[in-house]
This record gives sequence, structure tokens and C-alpha cells, in this order.
Amino acid sequence: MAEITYLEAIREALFEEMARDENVFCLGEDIGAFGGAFKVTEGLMARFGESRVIDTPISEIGIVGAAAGAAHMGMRPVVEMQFIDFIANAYDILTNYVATARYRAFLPCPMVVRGPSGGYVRGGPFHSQNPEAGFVHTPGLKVVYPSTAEDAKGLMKAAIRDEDCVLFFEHKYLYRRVKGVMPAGDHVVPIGKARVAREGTDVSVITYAATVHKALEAAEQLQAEDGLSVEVIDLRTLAPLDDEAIVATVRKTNRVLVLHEDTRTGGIAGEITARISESCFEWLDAPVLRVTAHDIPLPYAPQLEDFVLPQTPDVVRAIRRLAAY
Amino acid sequence: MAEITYLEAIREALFEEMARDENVFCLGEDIGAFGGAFKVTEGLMARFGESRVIDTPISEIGIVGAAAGAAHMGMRPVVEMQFIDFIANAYDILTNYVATARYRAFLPCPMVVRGPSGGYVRGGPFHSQNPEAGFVHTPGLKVVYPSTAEDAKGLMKAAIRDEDCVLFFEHKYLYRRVKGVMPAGDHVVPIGKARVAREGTDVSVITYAATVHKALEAAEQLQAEDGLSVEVIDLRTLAPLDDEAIVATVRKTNRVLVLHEDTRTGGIAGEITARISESCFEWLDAPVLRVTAHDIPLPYAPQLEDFVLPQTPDVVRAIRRLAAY
Amino acid sequence: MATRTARKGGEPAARPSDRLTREQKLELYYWMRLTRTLEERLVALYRQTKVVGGLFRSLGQEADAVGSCFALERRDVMSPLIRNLGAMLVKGATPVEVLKQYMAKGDSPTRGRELNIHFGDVGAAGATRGFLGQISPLGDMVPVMTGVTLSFRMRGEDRVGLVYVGDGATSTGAFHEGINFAAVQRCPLVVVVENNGYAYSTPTHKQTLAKQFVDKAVGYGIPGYQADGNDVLAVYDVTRTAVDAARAGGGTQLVELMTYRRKGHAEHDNQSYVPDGEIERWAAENDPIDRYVARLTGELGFAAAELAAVDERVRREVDAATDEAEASGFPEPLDALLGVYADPPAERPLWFREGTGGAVAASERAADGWGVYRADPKAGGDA
Amino acid sequence: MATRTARKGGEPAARPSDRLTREQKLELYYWMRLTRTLEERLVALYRQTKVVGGLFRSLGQEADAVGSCFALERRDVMSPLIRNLGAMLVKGATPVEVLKQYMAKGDSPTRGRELNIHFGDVGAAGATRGFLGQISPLGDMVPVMTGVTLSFRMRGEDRVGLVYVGDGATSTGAFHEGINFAAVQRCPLVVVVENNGYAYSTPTHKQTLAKQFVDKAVGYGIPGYQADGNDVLAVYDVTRTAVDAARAGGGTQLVELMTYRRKGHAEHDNQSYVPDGEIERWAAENDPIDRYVARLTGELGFAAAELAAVDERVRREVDAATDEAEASGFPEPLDALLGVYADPPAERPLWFREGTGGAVAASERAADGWGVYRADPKAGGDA
Ligand SMILES: Cc1ncc(C[n+]2csc(CCOP(=O)(O)OP(=O)(O)O)c2C)c(N)n1
Ligand SMILES: Cc1ncc(C[n+]2csc(CCOP(=O)(O)OP(=O)(O)O)c2C)c(N)n1
Ligand SMILES: [Mg+2]
Ligand SMILES: [Mg+2]
Repeated sequence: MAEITYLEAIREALFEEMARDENVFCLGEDIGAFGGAFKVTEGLMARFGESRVIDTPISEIGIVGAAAGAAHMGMRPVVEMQFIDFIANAYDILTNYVATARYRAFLPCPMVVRGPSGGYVRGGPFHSQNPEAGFVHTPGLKVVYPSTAEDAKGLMKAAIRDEDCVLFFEHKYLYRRVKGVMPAGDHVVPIGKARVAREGTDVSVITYAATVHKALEAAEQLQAEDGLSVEVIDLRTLAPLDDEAIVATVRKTNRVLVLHEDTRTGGIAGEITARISESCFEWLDAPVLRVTAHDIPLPYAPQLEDFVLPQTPDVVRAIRRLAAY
Repeated sequence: MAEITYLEAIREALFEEMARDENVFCLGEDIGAFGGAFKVTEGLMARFGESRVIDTPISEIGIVGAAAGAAHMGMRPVVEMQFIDFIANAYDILTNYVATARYRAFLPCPMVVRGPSGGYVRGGPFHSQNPEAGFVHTPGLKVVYPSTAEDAKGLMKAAIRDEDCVLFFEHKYLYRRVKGVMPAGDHVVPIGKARVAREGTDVSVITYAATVHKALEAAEQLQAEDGLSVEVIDLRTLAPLDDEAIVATVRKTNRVLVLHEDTRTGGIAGEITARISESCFEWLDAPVLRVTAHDIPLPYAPQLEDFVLPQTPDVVRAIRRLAAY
Repeated sequence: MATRTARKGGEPAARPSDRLTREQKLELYYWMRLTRTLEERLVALYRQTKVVGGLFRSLGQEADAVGSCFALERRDVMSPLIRNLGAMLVKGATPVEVLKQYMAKGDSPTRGRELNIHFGDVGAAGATRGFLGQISPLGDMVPVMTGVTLSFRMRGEDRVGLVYVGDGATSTGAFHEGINFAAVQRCPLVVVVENNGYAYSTPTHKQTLAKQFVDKAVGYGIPGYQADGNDVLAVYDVTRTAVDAARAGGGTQLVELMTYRRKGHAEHDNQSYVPDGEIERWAAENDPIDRYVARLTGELGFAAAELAAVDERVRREVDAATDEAEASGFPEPLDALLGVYADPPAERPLWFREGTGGAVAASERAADGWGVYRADPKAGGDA
Repeated sequence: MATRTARKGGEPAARPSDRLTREQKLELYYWMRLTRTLEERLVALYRQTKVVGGLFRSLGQEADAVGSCFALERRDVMSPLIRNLGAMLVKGATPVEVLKQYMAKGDSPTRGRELNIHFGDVGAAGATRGFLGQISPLGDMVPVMTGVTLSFRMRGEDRVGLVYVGDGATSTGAFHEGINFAAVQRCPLVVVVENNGYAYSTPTHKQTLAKQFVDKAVGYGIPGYQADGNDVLAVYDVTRTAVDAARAGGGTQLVELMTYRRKGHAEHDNQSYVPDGEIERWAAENDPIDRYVARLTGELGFAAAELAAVDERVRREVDAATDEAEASGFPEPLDALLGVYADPPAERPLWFREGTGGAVAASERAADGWGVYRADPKAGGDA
């Protein structure tokens, strides 16, 4: 089997699900003939036609709302945000309408909202965001953010089949940099299950998306330079969080670093820390530490962006501190 | 000096600031002749005229955006959300435009967005929200949420004078239930400073807004029934958090409960727990625990709302557990 | 795209209402009367503090809600707003459902989760009555209905959608994005703007500078219609024309109904902002029920006794519904935990919550500490 | 409210452009040429990978940006979009600022924080050049400009605002809420819709069913105008008319300029979605600079040498600006920490960040642990 990129893996999932279930359809800005700003949906319109791959006006409220309405009627819409940053425009309809539909009105609302997310690409403050915190906070939504090509495909298929709304964040830095060989057959990765990206015994790093790769780099370096055994947990799903996986790694290493690319204050590292405090207080040999972005709108210049976002040396430094505690 | 309500205290602050500075003006839905859904702005239009108390169309994006534009030009707009729940509609323009204006464009954006917030009033899922988490997460915004009439007035005055955008959450359960005597003169309460609402030595409760009163009730009961000395910290400002006050109380009691009315996952209790873990790990004699709402859109029926929101007996139970740890 | 103003233009050659049967004409009266009587009952219950939250009236607007919804088939989907009780009744909502909702009963359509007429019944054609549960943020139902009707178009179903918005709600971004997207997609959607003169306390001239809402149609490239919202047959005619056009593949349609909100925004609102005499004038001269009664008993040849019989039937039905609603119980707290997601089907009660019995006890014994209870919320009695 | 279509109606009696001096007419040519030459320079720098992010062109739209902004006074405030480089230059932005922005230099107008032409200079009349730094989410600048112009009205200042939106951006809720609120408040705001046929790859007929964007004016109850966006004098005339109306108390105005985007959305876009020959036709038949050159040298009696002198001046200015921009340095990382808030004026570097020198060292010695550094980020050298 040939390797394909993270981006191609997502496209493959879309193709397979649209072929499997005629209720699946895509909508978004420029996703049709153009194939989307990042070409994720390239070829979909040619294969499935204009009525199942819909180019929309620039209307994030309109698109998300329309997806919800179609979902109520048994369709399975997959919405593209041209950049995930623009999901902010749909915050009301996602958190107030979509997230509550099942609870308040017993209305199924199976839909996916997906889009290129994250930084490290010189995208500036409005093309680099990681908006997961505001949605992990919303009961009724699920949130997924894969770090590997295999998971990107398998989680996308799970998201499309899920009975509720799944926000699917795709890391644009990984789109073409990360590759994998897809497992044969109907490859579905369950939502809500974390993955041990690297086994280790001394310190745990709990993370997701692009920073999984920073954690793995740091782990390599620390193995080589310090002889430290670092475990890396890739959360994959942010809502619901996989409490069991978190508890398991804390009990194993007793030292935890939570790492994310999002800004620090109010980012989901806080939630994870609170859960660890509640569930594993006596298992901790050191404080739970966080490596995150600075609390700053992400600047554009490489020198500034690199300073604001977490980097591999930051992870190394933090793990050393934890190990020495 | 006569006692006035929390609501009247806010109105008094608006009157005083509009009288003090002709650049201050109010805008929002039905705030003029009608005085607003809760009558917070009653009398303002009669006193200051239609051009400084502007009834707007139902356009939260439009209102918040217009406030930002006016703020750039040296005005000091105070925006009312008829219910704070509708701030979700302005999420993009608040987090992307307003919050970043100073950083990305060196544009001052001194403005206040205020509105009735919170539950315990049978308002159902769209008239009871506590949306602070999504904004505390946004660098560039300040967030205030008072629990007393004195603070409501003093913080509103500080918010209007602040050089940046302050989100001012007013708890509608407290509007007419909480009263206070306003300090004489120009009563301004600084943003960013917590308040020790009750001194204690055994367990700390860190909280804000309506649940301050639940914490105080619980503290009374535990003093009487268990002889426990409970310290209650009223954060008052949620962004920026008062780290010093948090550290001080943790070092004093070594046992901490974080209490908030907002839902649990992704609520700001997580952030506070992480900061305590980072700053005070060795000072903790027990895990940091959280009492919060269940992760559920807030239902309407009293039996359900009361079940979902945190209540005084929950706080009692949690403190007992911490004390016994 | 021409703006067809039913009110201003000459009478159309054949009005859809000409095809209504005698029974259907009486039915229109029944729905309007039922709306008004049910609301009056709600006022009584509100004064007895049996209504938990606010109470919203459609007094004087019954014709606009009833006449417009009457233009739909059962298979069609309608999205109401707070003042569309009449439309919901026409679409099959029952008085007892409405009463239980307002009283937050455990067996209300939303089991006490949502307030007043925020409930729905929607799904495959035939299987449901076809009305959608609204949410409070105004305008949001427009894009949702765009999606509902997009699904009709995609599946080739012979179904139409109808969504109501107030004069105030037209100012929202959601309205704009939803109607524009529906127009471009040629969704079979009728957008009804109920221009009742006010949005809460805000008069229409503070909401928009447009002379009339129907003028917005041209900016979306869709047909626009306007009618006297207090003339139930005119409302039916104009909406039916728009519905037929949408059904025939004519895409999205905008209908403006001119009416007047005689009560406050909600029961607590004293309407101090309304010019003197305005309400009284509308009540005296332009009550939609009075007008229809005059027409029924005049031009249309109904006997007063026929109408009295309807009134009597309505009274009986509302009485019976009230008895039933009053007798039913309040929700069980643990029911709050069910169904935020399809999977998991239930949230767990939090550990500090007393009174959840076995769930809490089991958690206290559990080795893994302080977090969320893992036990089945249904298990066990009270602690 | 009448829709005045400058293009379609007969020539107005006296055109504002008739009052332009000979120098001003040449100036219009200068701004268009400067826009084009500067963008060509940016393309060269982009190919040398000296531009950090994407590059956005306004090729073929220079007349619409330049002619419209030329209708403003210095005290007025203009809010540009990505394709309004020409308008920014007219309003006083300099080539060196633009080049430094694109190259993310430390002394660029945003010190490397924001990309391309996302920068501004706005404040009290006279003190600033009066253009606003845009953000990416489309439509948001409309309500912001509503507020800017509301402040003019409230203070009785003789100032007007002008905001650009693309055909695509008209579909956003922000556009709708902003223009509607401005209309009701009679803000002195001119909303210019640049209809260039595409929003990224999306042709206008997928954006709206409206025949023309000027049709939206009536739905907001405001005057609407339309002009040939590739005729710089026609653009000036229509915008000047709208600006004068706004300045005279006529409230909000909508201007649609018909133009064509000859380059892709950004430099990477291969325009595969454009019908064959369309771009070439516009380039050959409807280039705004070619058209104006023909007019200048024909009807308006300018000598070819006069234009050549402008071209030469532009080349020199762009060369000088390029040299200056290339010579300047990149931002210092610690500068990223300054000015998220007025108070505190700086964020603290996080403890795990190596290379922040004294700040980190001080924090490591600090008793209070593991959190955020409390030291002054400016203190100390590298660790
Ligand atoms: C987005 C949003 N903003 C504000 C409100 C508060 N609100 C509820 S009803 C109402 C007035 C609605 O007026 P209109 O649309 O004309 O409907 P009517 O009540 O007249 O039927 C307002 C402002 C809301 N529900 N949603
Ligand atoms: C709210 C929002 N959604 C999506 C985008 C992504 N986007 C950037 S430019 C663009 C097309 C803009 O088209 P138009 O408004 O016609 O302007 P033009 O580029 O033609 O000048 C899109 C979709 C955005 N910037 N903002
Ligand atoms: Mg109304
Ligand atoms: Mg365009």
C-alpha cells in the first residue's frame, strides 16, 4: 500500500463515505470545481456532482444552519470552513442551535464541520487559529483533532457516521508533511479514544494535533541525551476526553506535561489538569505543567510566530524540569 | 446612605460615567425609552438624550462592531446585550476584531459589553448562559463578573474607564436580590483584583458571581455545624485572573474548591486548577476539586434547572470532603 | 424580479381562497378562535403563577399565523416563532402540549427542557406533523429551514418549507445569510416576514429605513409579496401563491404580512412606548377575528349559530386540555441527564450532587477518585 | 428610494470630475500606475520568496480603488480590503510601508504582526491619514465603519466614511447588520461593493440571485448607485456624488462598481475555474489604465511624455521603497509580547521559553514556582 498524506487521507474518507451513503454531501466556499482552498475536496464534484458538492456564498451562519436543517431530515452534511478561524462566525448557531438540538428538541443533527486549523505556517492572526476550547466547552458537540494520516481518515469516517455534530479540526501544517499507509478495508477510528503515540515510563506528555510531533521529537532527543523514557499520549478526540487514557498514563509515569498549540489561558490544558487533579492527585510526583502558546493573537512574522507558539525545545525543557522535580 | 440593588448600582455607574465623560454612550436593543429588558438603562435616555442612548436593530454583530468603530475614534461605548446569551452572535467580531485591535493595529478599543447573565431564574437554555469561558480564552479581552452591588458599581466605572474592551457580566439572579450601600464619592473598583468575601483557615472556595452567595451560605452552615473555617474568594475579574489572591488563599488553607455556575468541561475552573497546580503544588493537602453545573444545556423546569446548577448543599458536601481528606 | 403586492395591485383573477370549501372556511375561524381562547387560558394560568416563565401573546395576529400556515400541506415543514401559536395549532400541535410546555410539565413535548412554544415534531414526510422547535436567538431558523428545504430539493421530495421572522429578526445576520443561500440554491422555502410594527419596544422605523420589508426581495433576487395580515383570506391567498410557486420549482419566496402586535412583547411589558390610542384603534377597527366573523356572517353566508358552536367546541377543548395539563406531573431531576448526545445516551450525575442515591454511593466506593461518577444514573434510590 | 444608475441613466448635467484640475487628472493616473507597478514589484519579490505569506493582486481593478478613494478628503476615513491597495495609496499609505508589511519586517506598520495590506492609520481628523486596518473575516469592517461614522455624526464632525466590500462579502451577516444599522442611524457612510465577478473561485451567480448588488439598496432604504468600475472618472463621479450626499446629511449610500478580477484570488490560484478567454478579453478590451491613458492622451489632451514622466517617477519611487524595505530588519521575538492590552503593557515570556535570558533566570530563582514569569521581558540578555 502506498503512503498518502494527511490531506489525501481526509479526501479518501470523504470519497468513501460519499460513495457508501448517498445522504452524505459536502458544502462550503469554493469546494466544488476549485476543490477548496487546500484542495481537500478536489475531485469530489467531478465524481459526485454539483448537488452533492455545493459551492456556497460566504455565509458561515448560513452554511452551518443549512447543514443542521438537512441533518434533521436525514442527510449527513459535511461543512467546510475555508479556514477554521471563520467558525467564529457560526459560534451562535453551532453552540445554541446545533449543540442543543438533540437535548431540547430530540432532533438528530448528525453533521461534520471541518476545516484547516492551526499555525506554524505564517498565516497570521486569522488563518492560524485553534478554536477548540470554545467548543469543547459546549455540551452537545464532539471535537476531533487528528495528528496522523491514518487517524485523519479513520476519524473522518467516524465523524460522518456519528449521530451528533462533530467538529473536525485538520491541522494545515500536517496536511502535506505527514503521511501514512491506510489500513485496508473500512478504516474507522472510534471517537473518544486517545492513542499512545509513544510508550514511556518517566514522564507523560498529553497532547494532540501538530504538537504530537513536537512531543515525539522531544522524546527522541531526551531518550538520546538524557536517557529519559517519555510517553506521548495523542488525545485525537478533545470532546469527549478519554479519561481512562489520561488516568492510565498519569498512574504510569506520575509526571505529566500537557502540551497544546492553543493559547494558554482557558485552553483545554486547564481542563485536563483539573481532571488529573480530581482523579489522580495522589499519583502525582510533580505538578502538572503546561506548555502552550503565549496568550497573544498569533503574529505573522516567522520570528514572532515561532516565539509565540510552542516549539520542541520548550517541550524538552519542560520535561527535564518535570523529570528533575 | 440608603441601600440600593445590584441593578441600581449598575445604573448609577452608567449615570455617573455618562455625566462625567461626554464620550460615554450606550447602545443596545430597547435600552432607550423602554429602559432595557431589565430596566438597567431606565431614565438614561430622558437624562442624556436619544443620541447618547441608542436603540438599535436586532444586530449583535452590528452593535458590537459599531461600538468598536466609535471606540477607535475616542468614544466610550457601552453595549447592552439584551441577554448575554446573544453575545454568541458577536463572537467573531469580539474575538477577531475587538480583541486584536490594539495588538495588530495599535488601535485603542475602549468599550464595554454588558448584559444579564446566569441562571437560577427559570430562563431556559437561551436566557441563562454563562459565556465567560469562551472570552477568558481570548487574549485582548477583559472579563468582569461582580457578585455584590458595591462591586457592580465600582467595576462598571472601572470598565468604562479601561483602555481596552471589558465584557461585563451582570448576574440577573442578583439584580434585585442583592443590595448594598455605595461608598461615597467616585467609587471605582480596580479590574484584576479579587476580594476575600469571607476569611477562613481550613478550606478555600474560589468563585464569582451568583455562586459567591452559595459559598457564603455553605461557609455559614459549616461554621455552625462542623466548626469549619471556610475562606471565600470572590474573583470579581475573570480576565486577567488575580494570581496573587489565588496563591495567597491556597497557601493559607491548602485545600481548594473551585466553584462556578458554568458547565464543568472547559469552564474556567480548569484554568484556575492548572494555575494552582503550577504555582502551589507543594502547598496542596488535597486535590483541587470543582463544583460546577452539569455538562448540559440548562433546562427550563425548576426541577431540572435546580438539578443541573450547583446548589449550596453541593458546596457543603464538597467542602466536607476536602476538609476530611 | 417583480414585487407582487397583493394588497396594492388589483384583485387577482382567481384567488386560491375561492377554492376553499365551506368547511375549510369555518376551520380557519376555528383555528383563530382556538388560538385566542388558548392564549386567554394561558393568561389565567399565568396569573395563577402556573406558567413558569414568560407568556407571549399573538392577540391581533391570529389571522397572519393561521392563514399562512393553512397554505401548507401536512408533509410540508413550518418553522414558527414565539407569536405563531396559531400556525402551530394548524400544523397539528395540540392545546394540551402547549399548556404543558408553558407549565414545564414532565410529559410536555420537551419534558420540561424548553419553554413556551419552543417545541416541534419534524422528520420524514407523513411520519411527523412537520413543525420545527425554534430557539431564542432570532434569525437562526432561516438558515436551518434553508437546509430543510435543500434536503427536499436534493431528494426530489414534493415538500415546501415555511419560516416566520418578525420585522425585528430581519436585522439579523442569520436571516440574511439564510435567505440569500436559500435563494441561490432555489430552495422551496417561503420566508414570511410578520411586520407587526414592533420588535419588543422598537418600532419598525428604528429597525430599518426600508419603506417595507417586501423591498428586500429584489436584493435577494426572489419574488416578493405583501398582504394585509389581519385578513385571514388575504393571508391565505398570498401565502398559498408563494407556496405554490415554491412547490412548482420557483425557488425561495418572500411574503410580508402587515399586522399589529396588540399586547406587549411578553405579558410583563406595559407597552409604555406605544403612542396613545394606537392599540385601541387596532382593537376596534382591525381585529382579525372580528373582521373574519363579519365576513363569514355577511358575504360568506354563515349563521351566527355556526360560529357559536365553534366557540363552544373551542372552550370545551381548552377546558379539557387544561385539566389534563394541570393533572400531569413535573419532571424528574435525573431526566435532565438524558440525551445530550446519542452516544453516550446519558450524562453522569456529578459526585457532589446529593440525592442521586446509588450513583453517588457507588462512586464514593470507587477506587478511582474524585472525578465524575461512573455509575448508571438510573440505578439506586435517594441517598 | 430611487436607484440611480450612473451608467445606465443619461450623463448627469455636471459631473464632479469636470471640476478636477489638470494636476488631479494626472494624479489619478499616478495612483493607478503606482498601484500596478508596486504590485508587479511584489510579484518579483514573491518569486524571490521575500514575501512571507500570500500575495493579492488588484490587476484590472486599479480604477475602482483609486477613483473611489479620490472622492474622499484627508479627514475622511476609509476602510480597505485586500484588493484596495490603490485606495490605500491615495489615502496616504506609502510603498515602503506596503513592501515592509508583505516582507514582515520589524519596522513595518504592524511590526510584523499582520500580513500584506492589513494596516491602518486612523484617529482624530488631521492627526492621521484616515484608513483602517482590516481583518480577514469578511464583512466585519462594515459595522466597524458604522461606528466610525456614527461618531462623526454624534460629534458633528464634517467627516465621511467609506467602506469597501466584495461581491462575496455581501453575503455575510456582518455586512447586513452593519449597513442596516448605519442606514437607520443615517451614518455618513458610503458602502462600495466592488463587483469583480468572483469571490475566490465563486462566480457572482452562486453568491446571490440578485441581478445586481445595487438592488440591495432599496431593501435598506438607502440610495444606490452603479458605475463602470474600470472607468476611473466614472468611478470618481459616482463615488463623489455618494460622498457628497453622505456629507450633506443624506445618510448611508450604496455604490456598486462593476469590474473584473484578472488575477486569481491570490498569487497561488491558477484560475482554472474561469471560462476560456474571459481574462484575456478583459485585459485586451477593458484595462482601466489603458482606457485612462487613451482618454488622457485623447480627449483630455495630455502629452505621452507627461505620462511617461509619471511612469518614470513611479519606477524610481518603487525602486527606492524596495531598497529601503529590503534593508530593514526582522522583528525581535520579544516584541511579540508587547501591547495585547494597554494595561498590562506586556505579556510575560513563559517559563519554558529558552532564550529570553534574564526573564527566565529570574523566574527560575523565584520562590513562587512554576507559573508564568513575573520579570520584565525587556530585562536581561539571552540565557
Ligand atoms: C439574536 C437575538 N437578539 C436579541 C433577542 C431578544 N429578543 C427576543 S424577541 C425580540 C424582539 C423580536 O421582534 P420581532 O422579530 O419583530 O418579533 P415579534 O416579537 O414582533 O413577533 C428581541 C429583541 C433575541 N431573541 N435574539
Ligand atoms: C467570513 C469569511 N469567510 C471566508 C473567508 C475566506 N475568503 C477570503 S477572501 C474570500 C473571497 C472574497 O471575495 P469578494 O468578497 O468578492 O472579494 P474579492 O476577493 O473578489 O475582492 C473568501 C471566501 C473570509 N475571509 N471571511
Ligand atoms: Mg415585530
Ligand atoms: Mg469579488
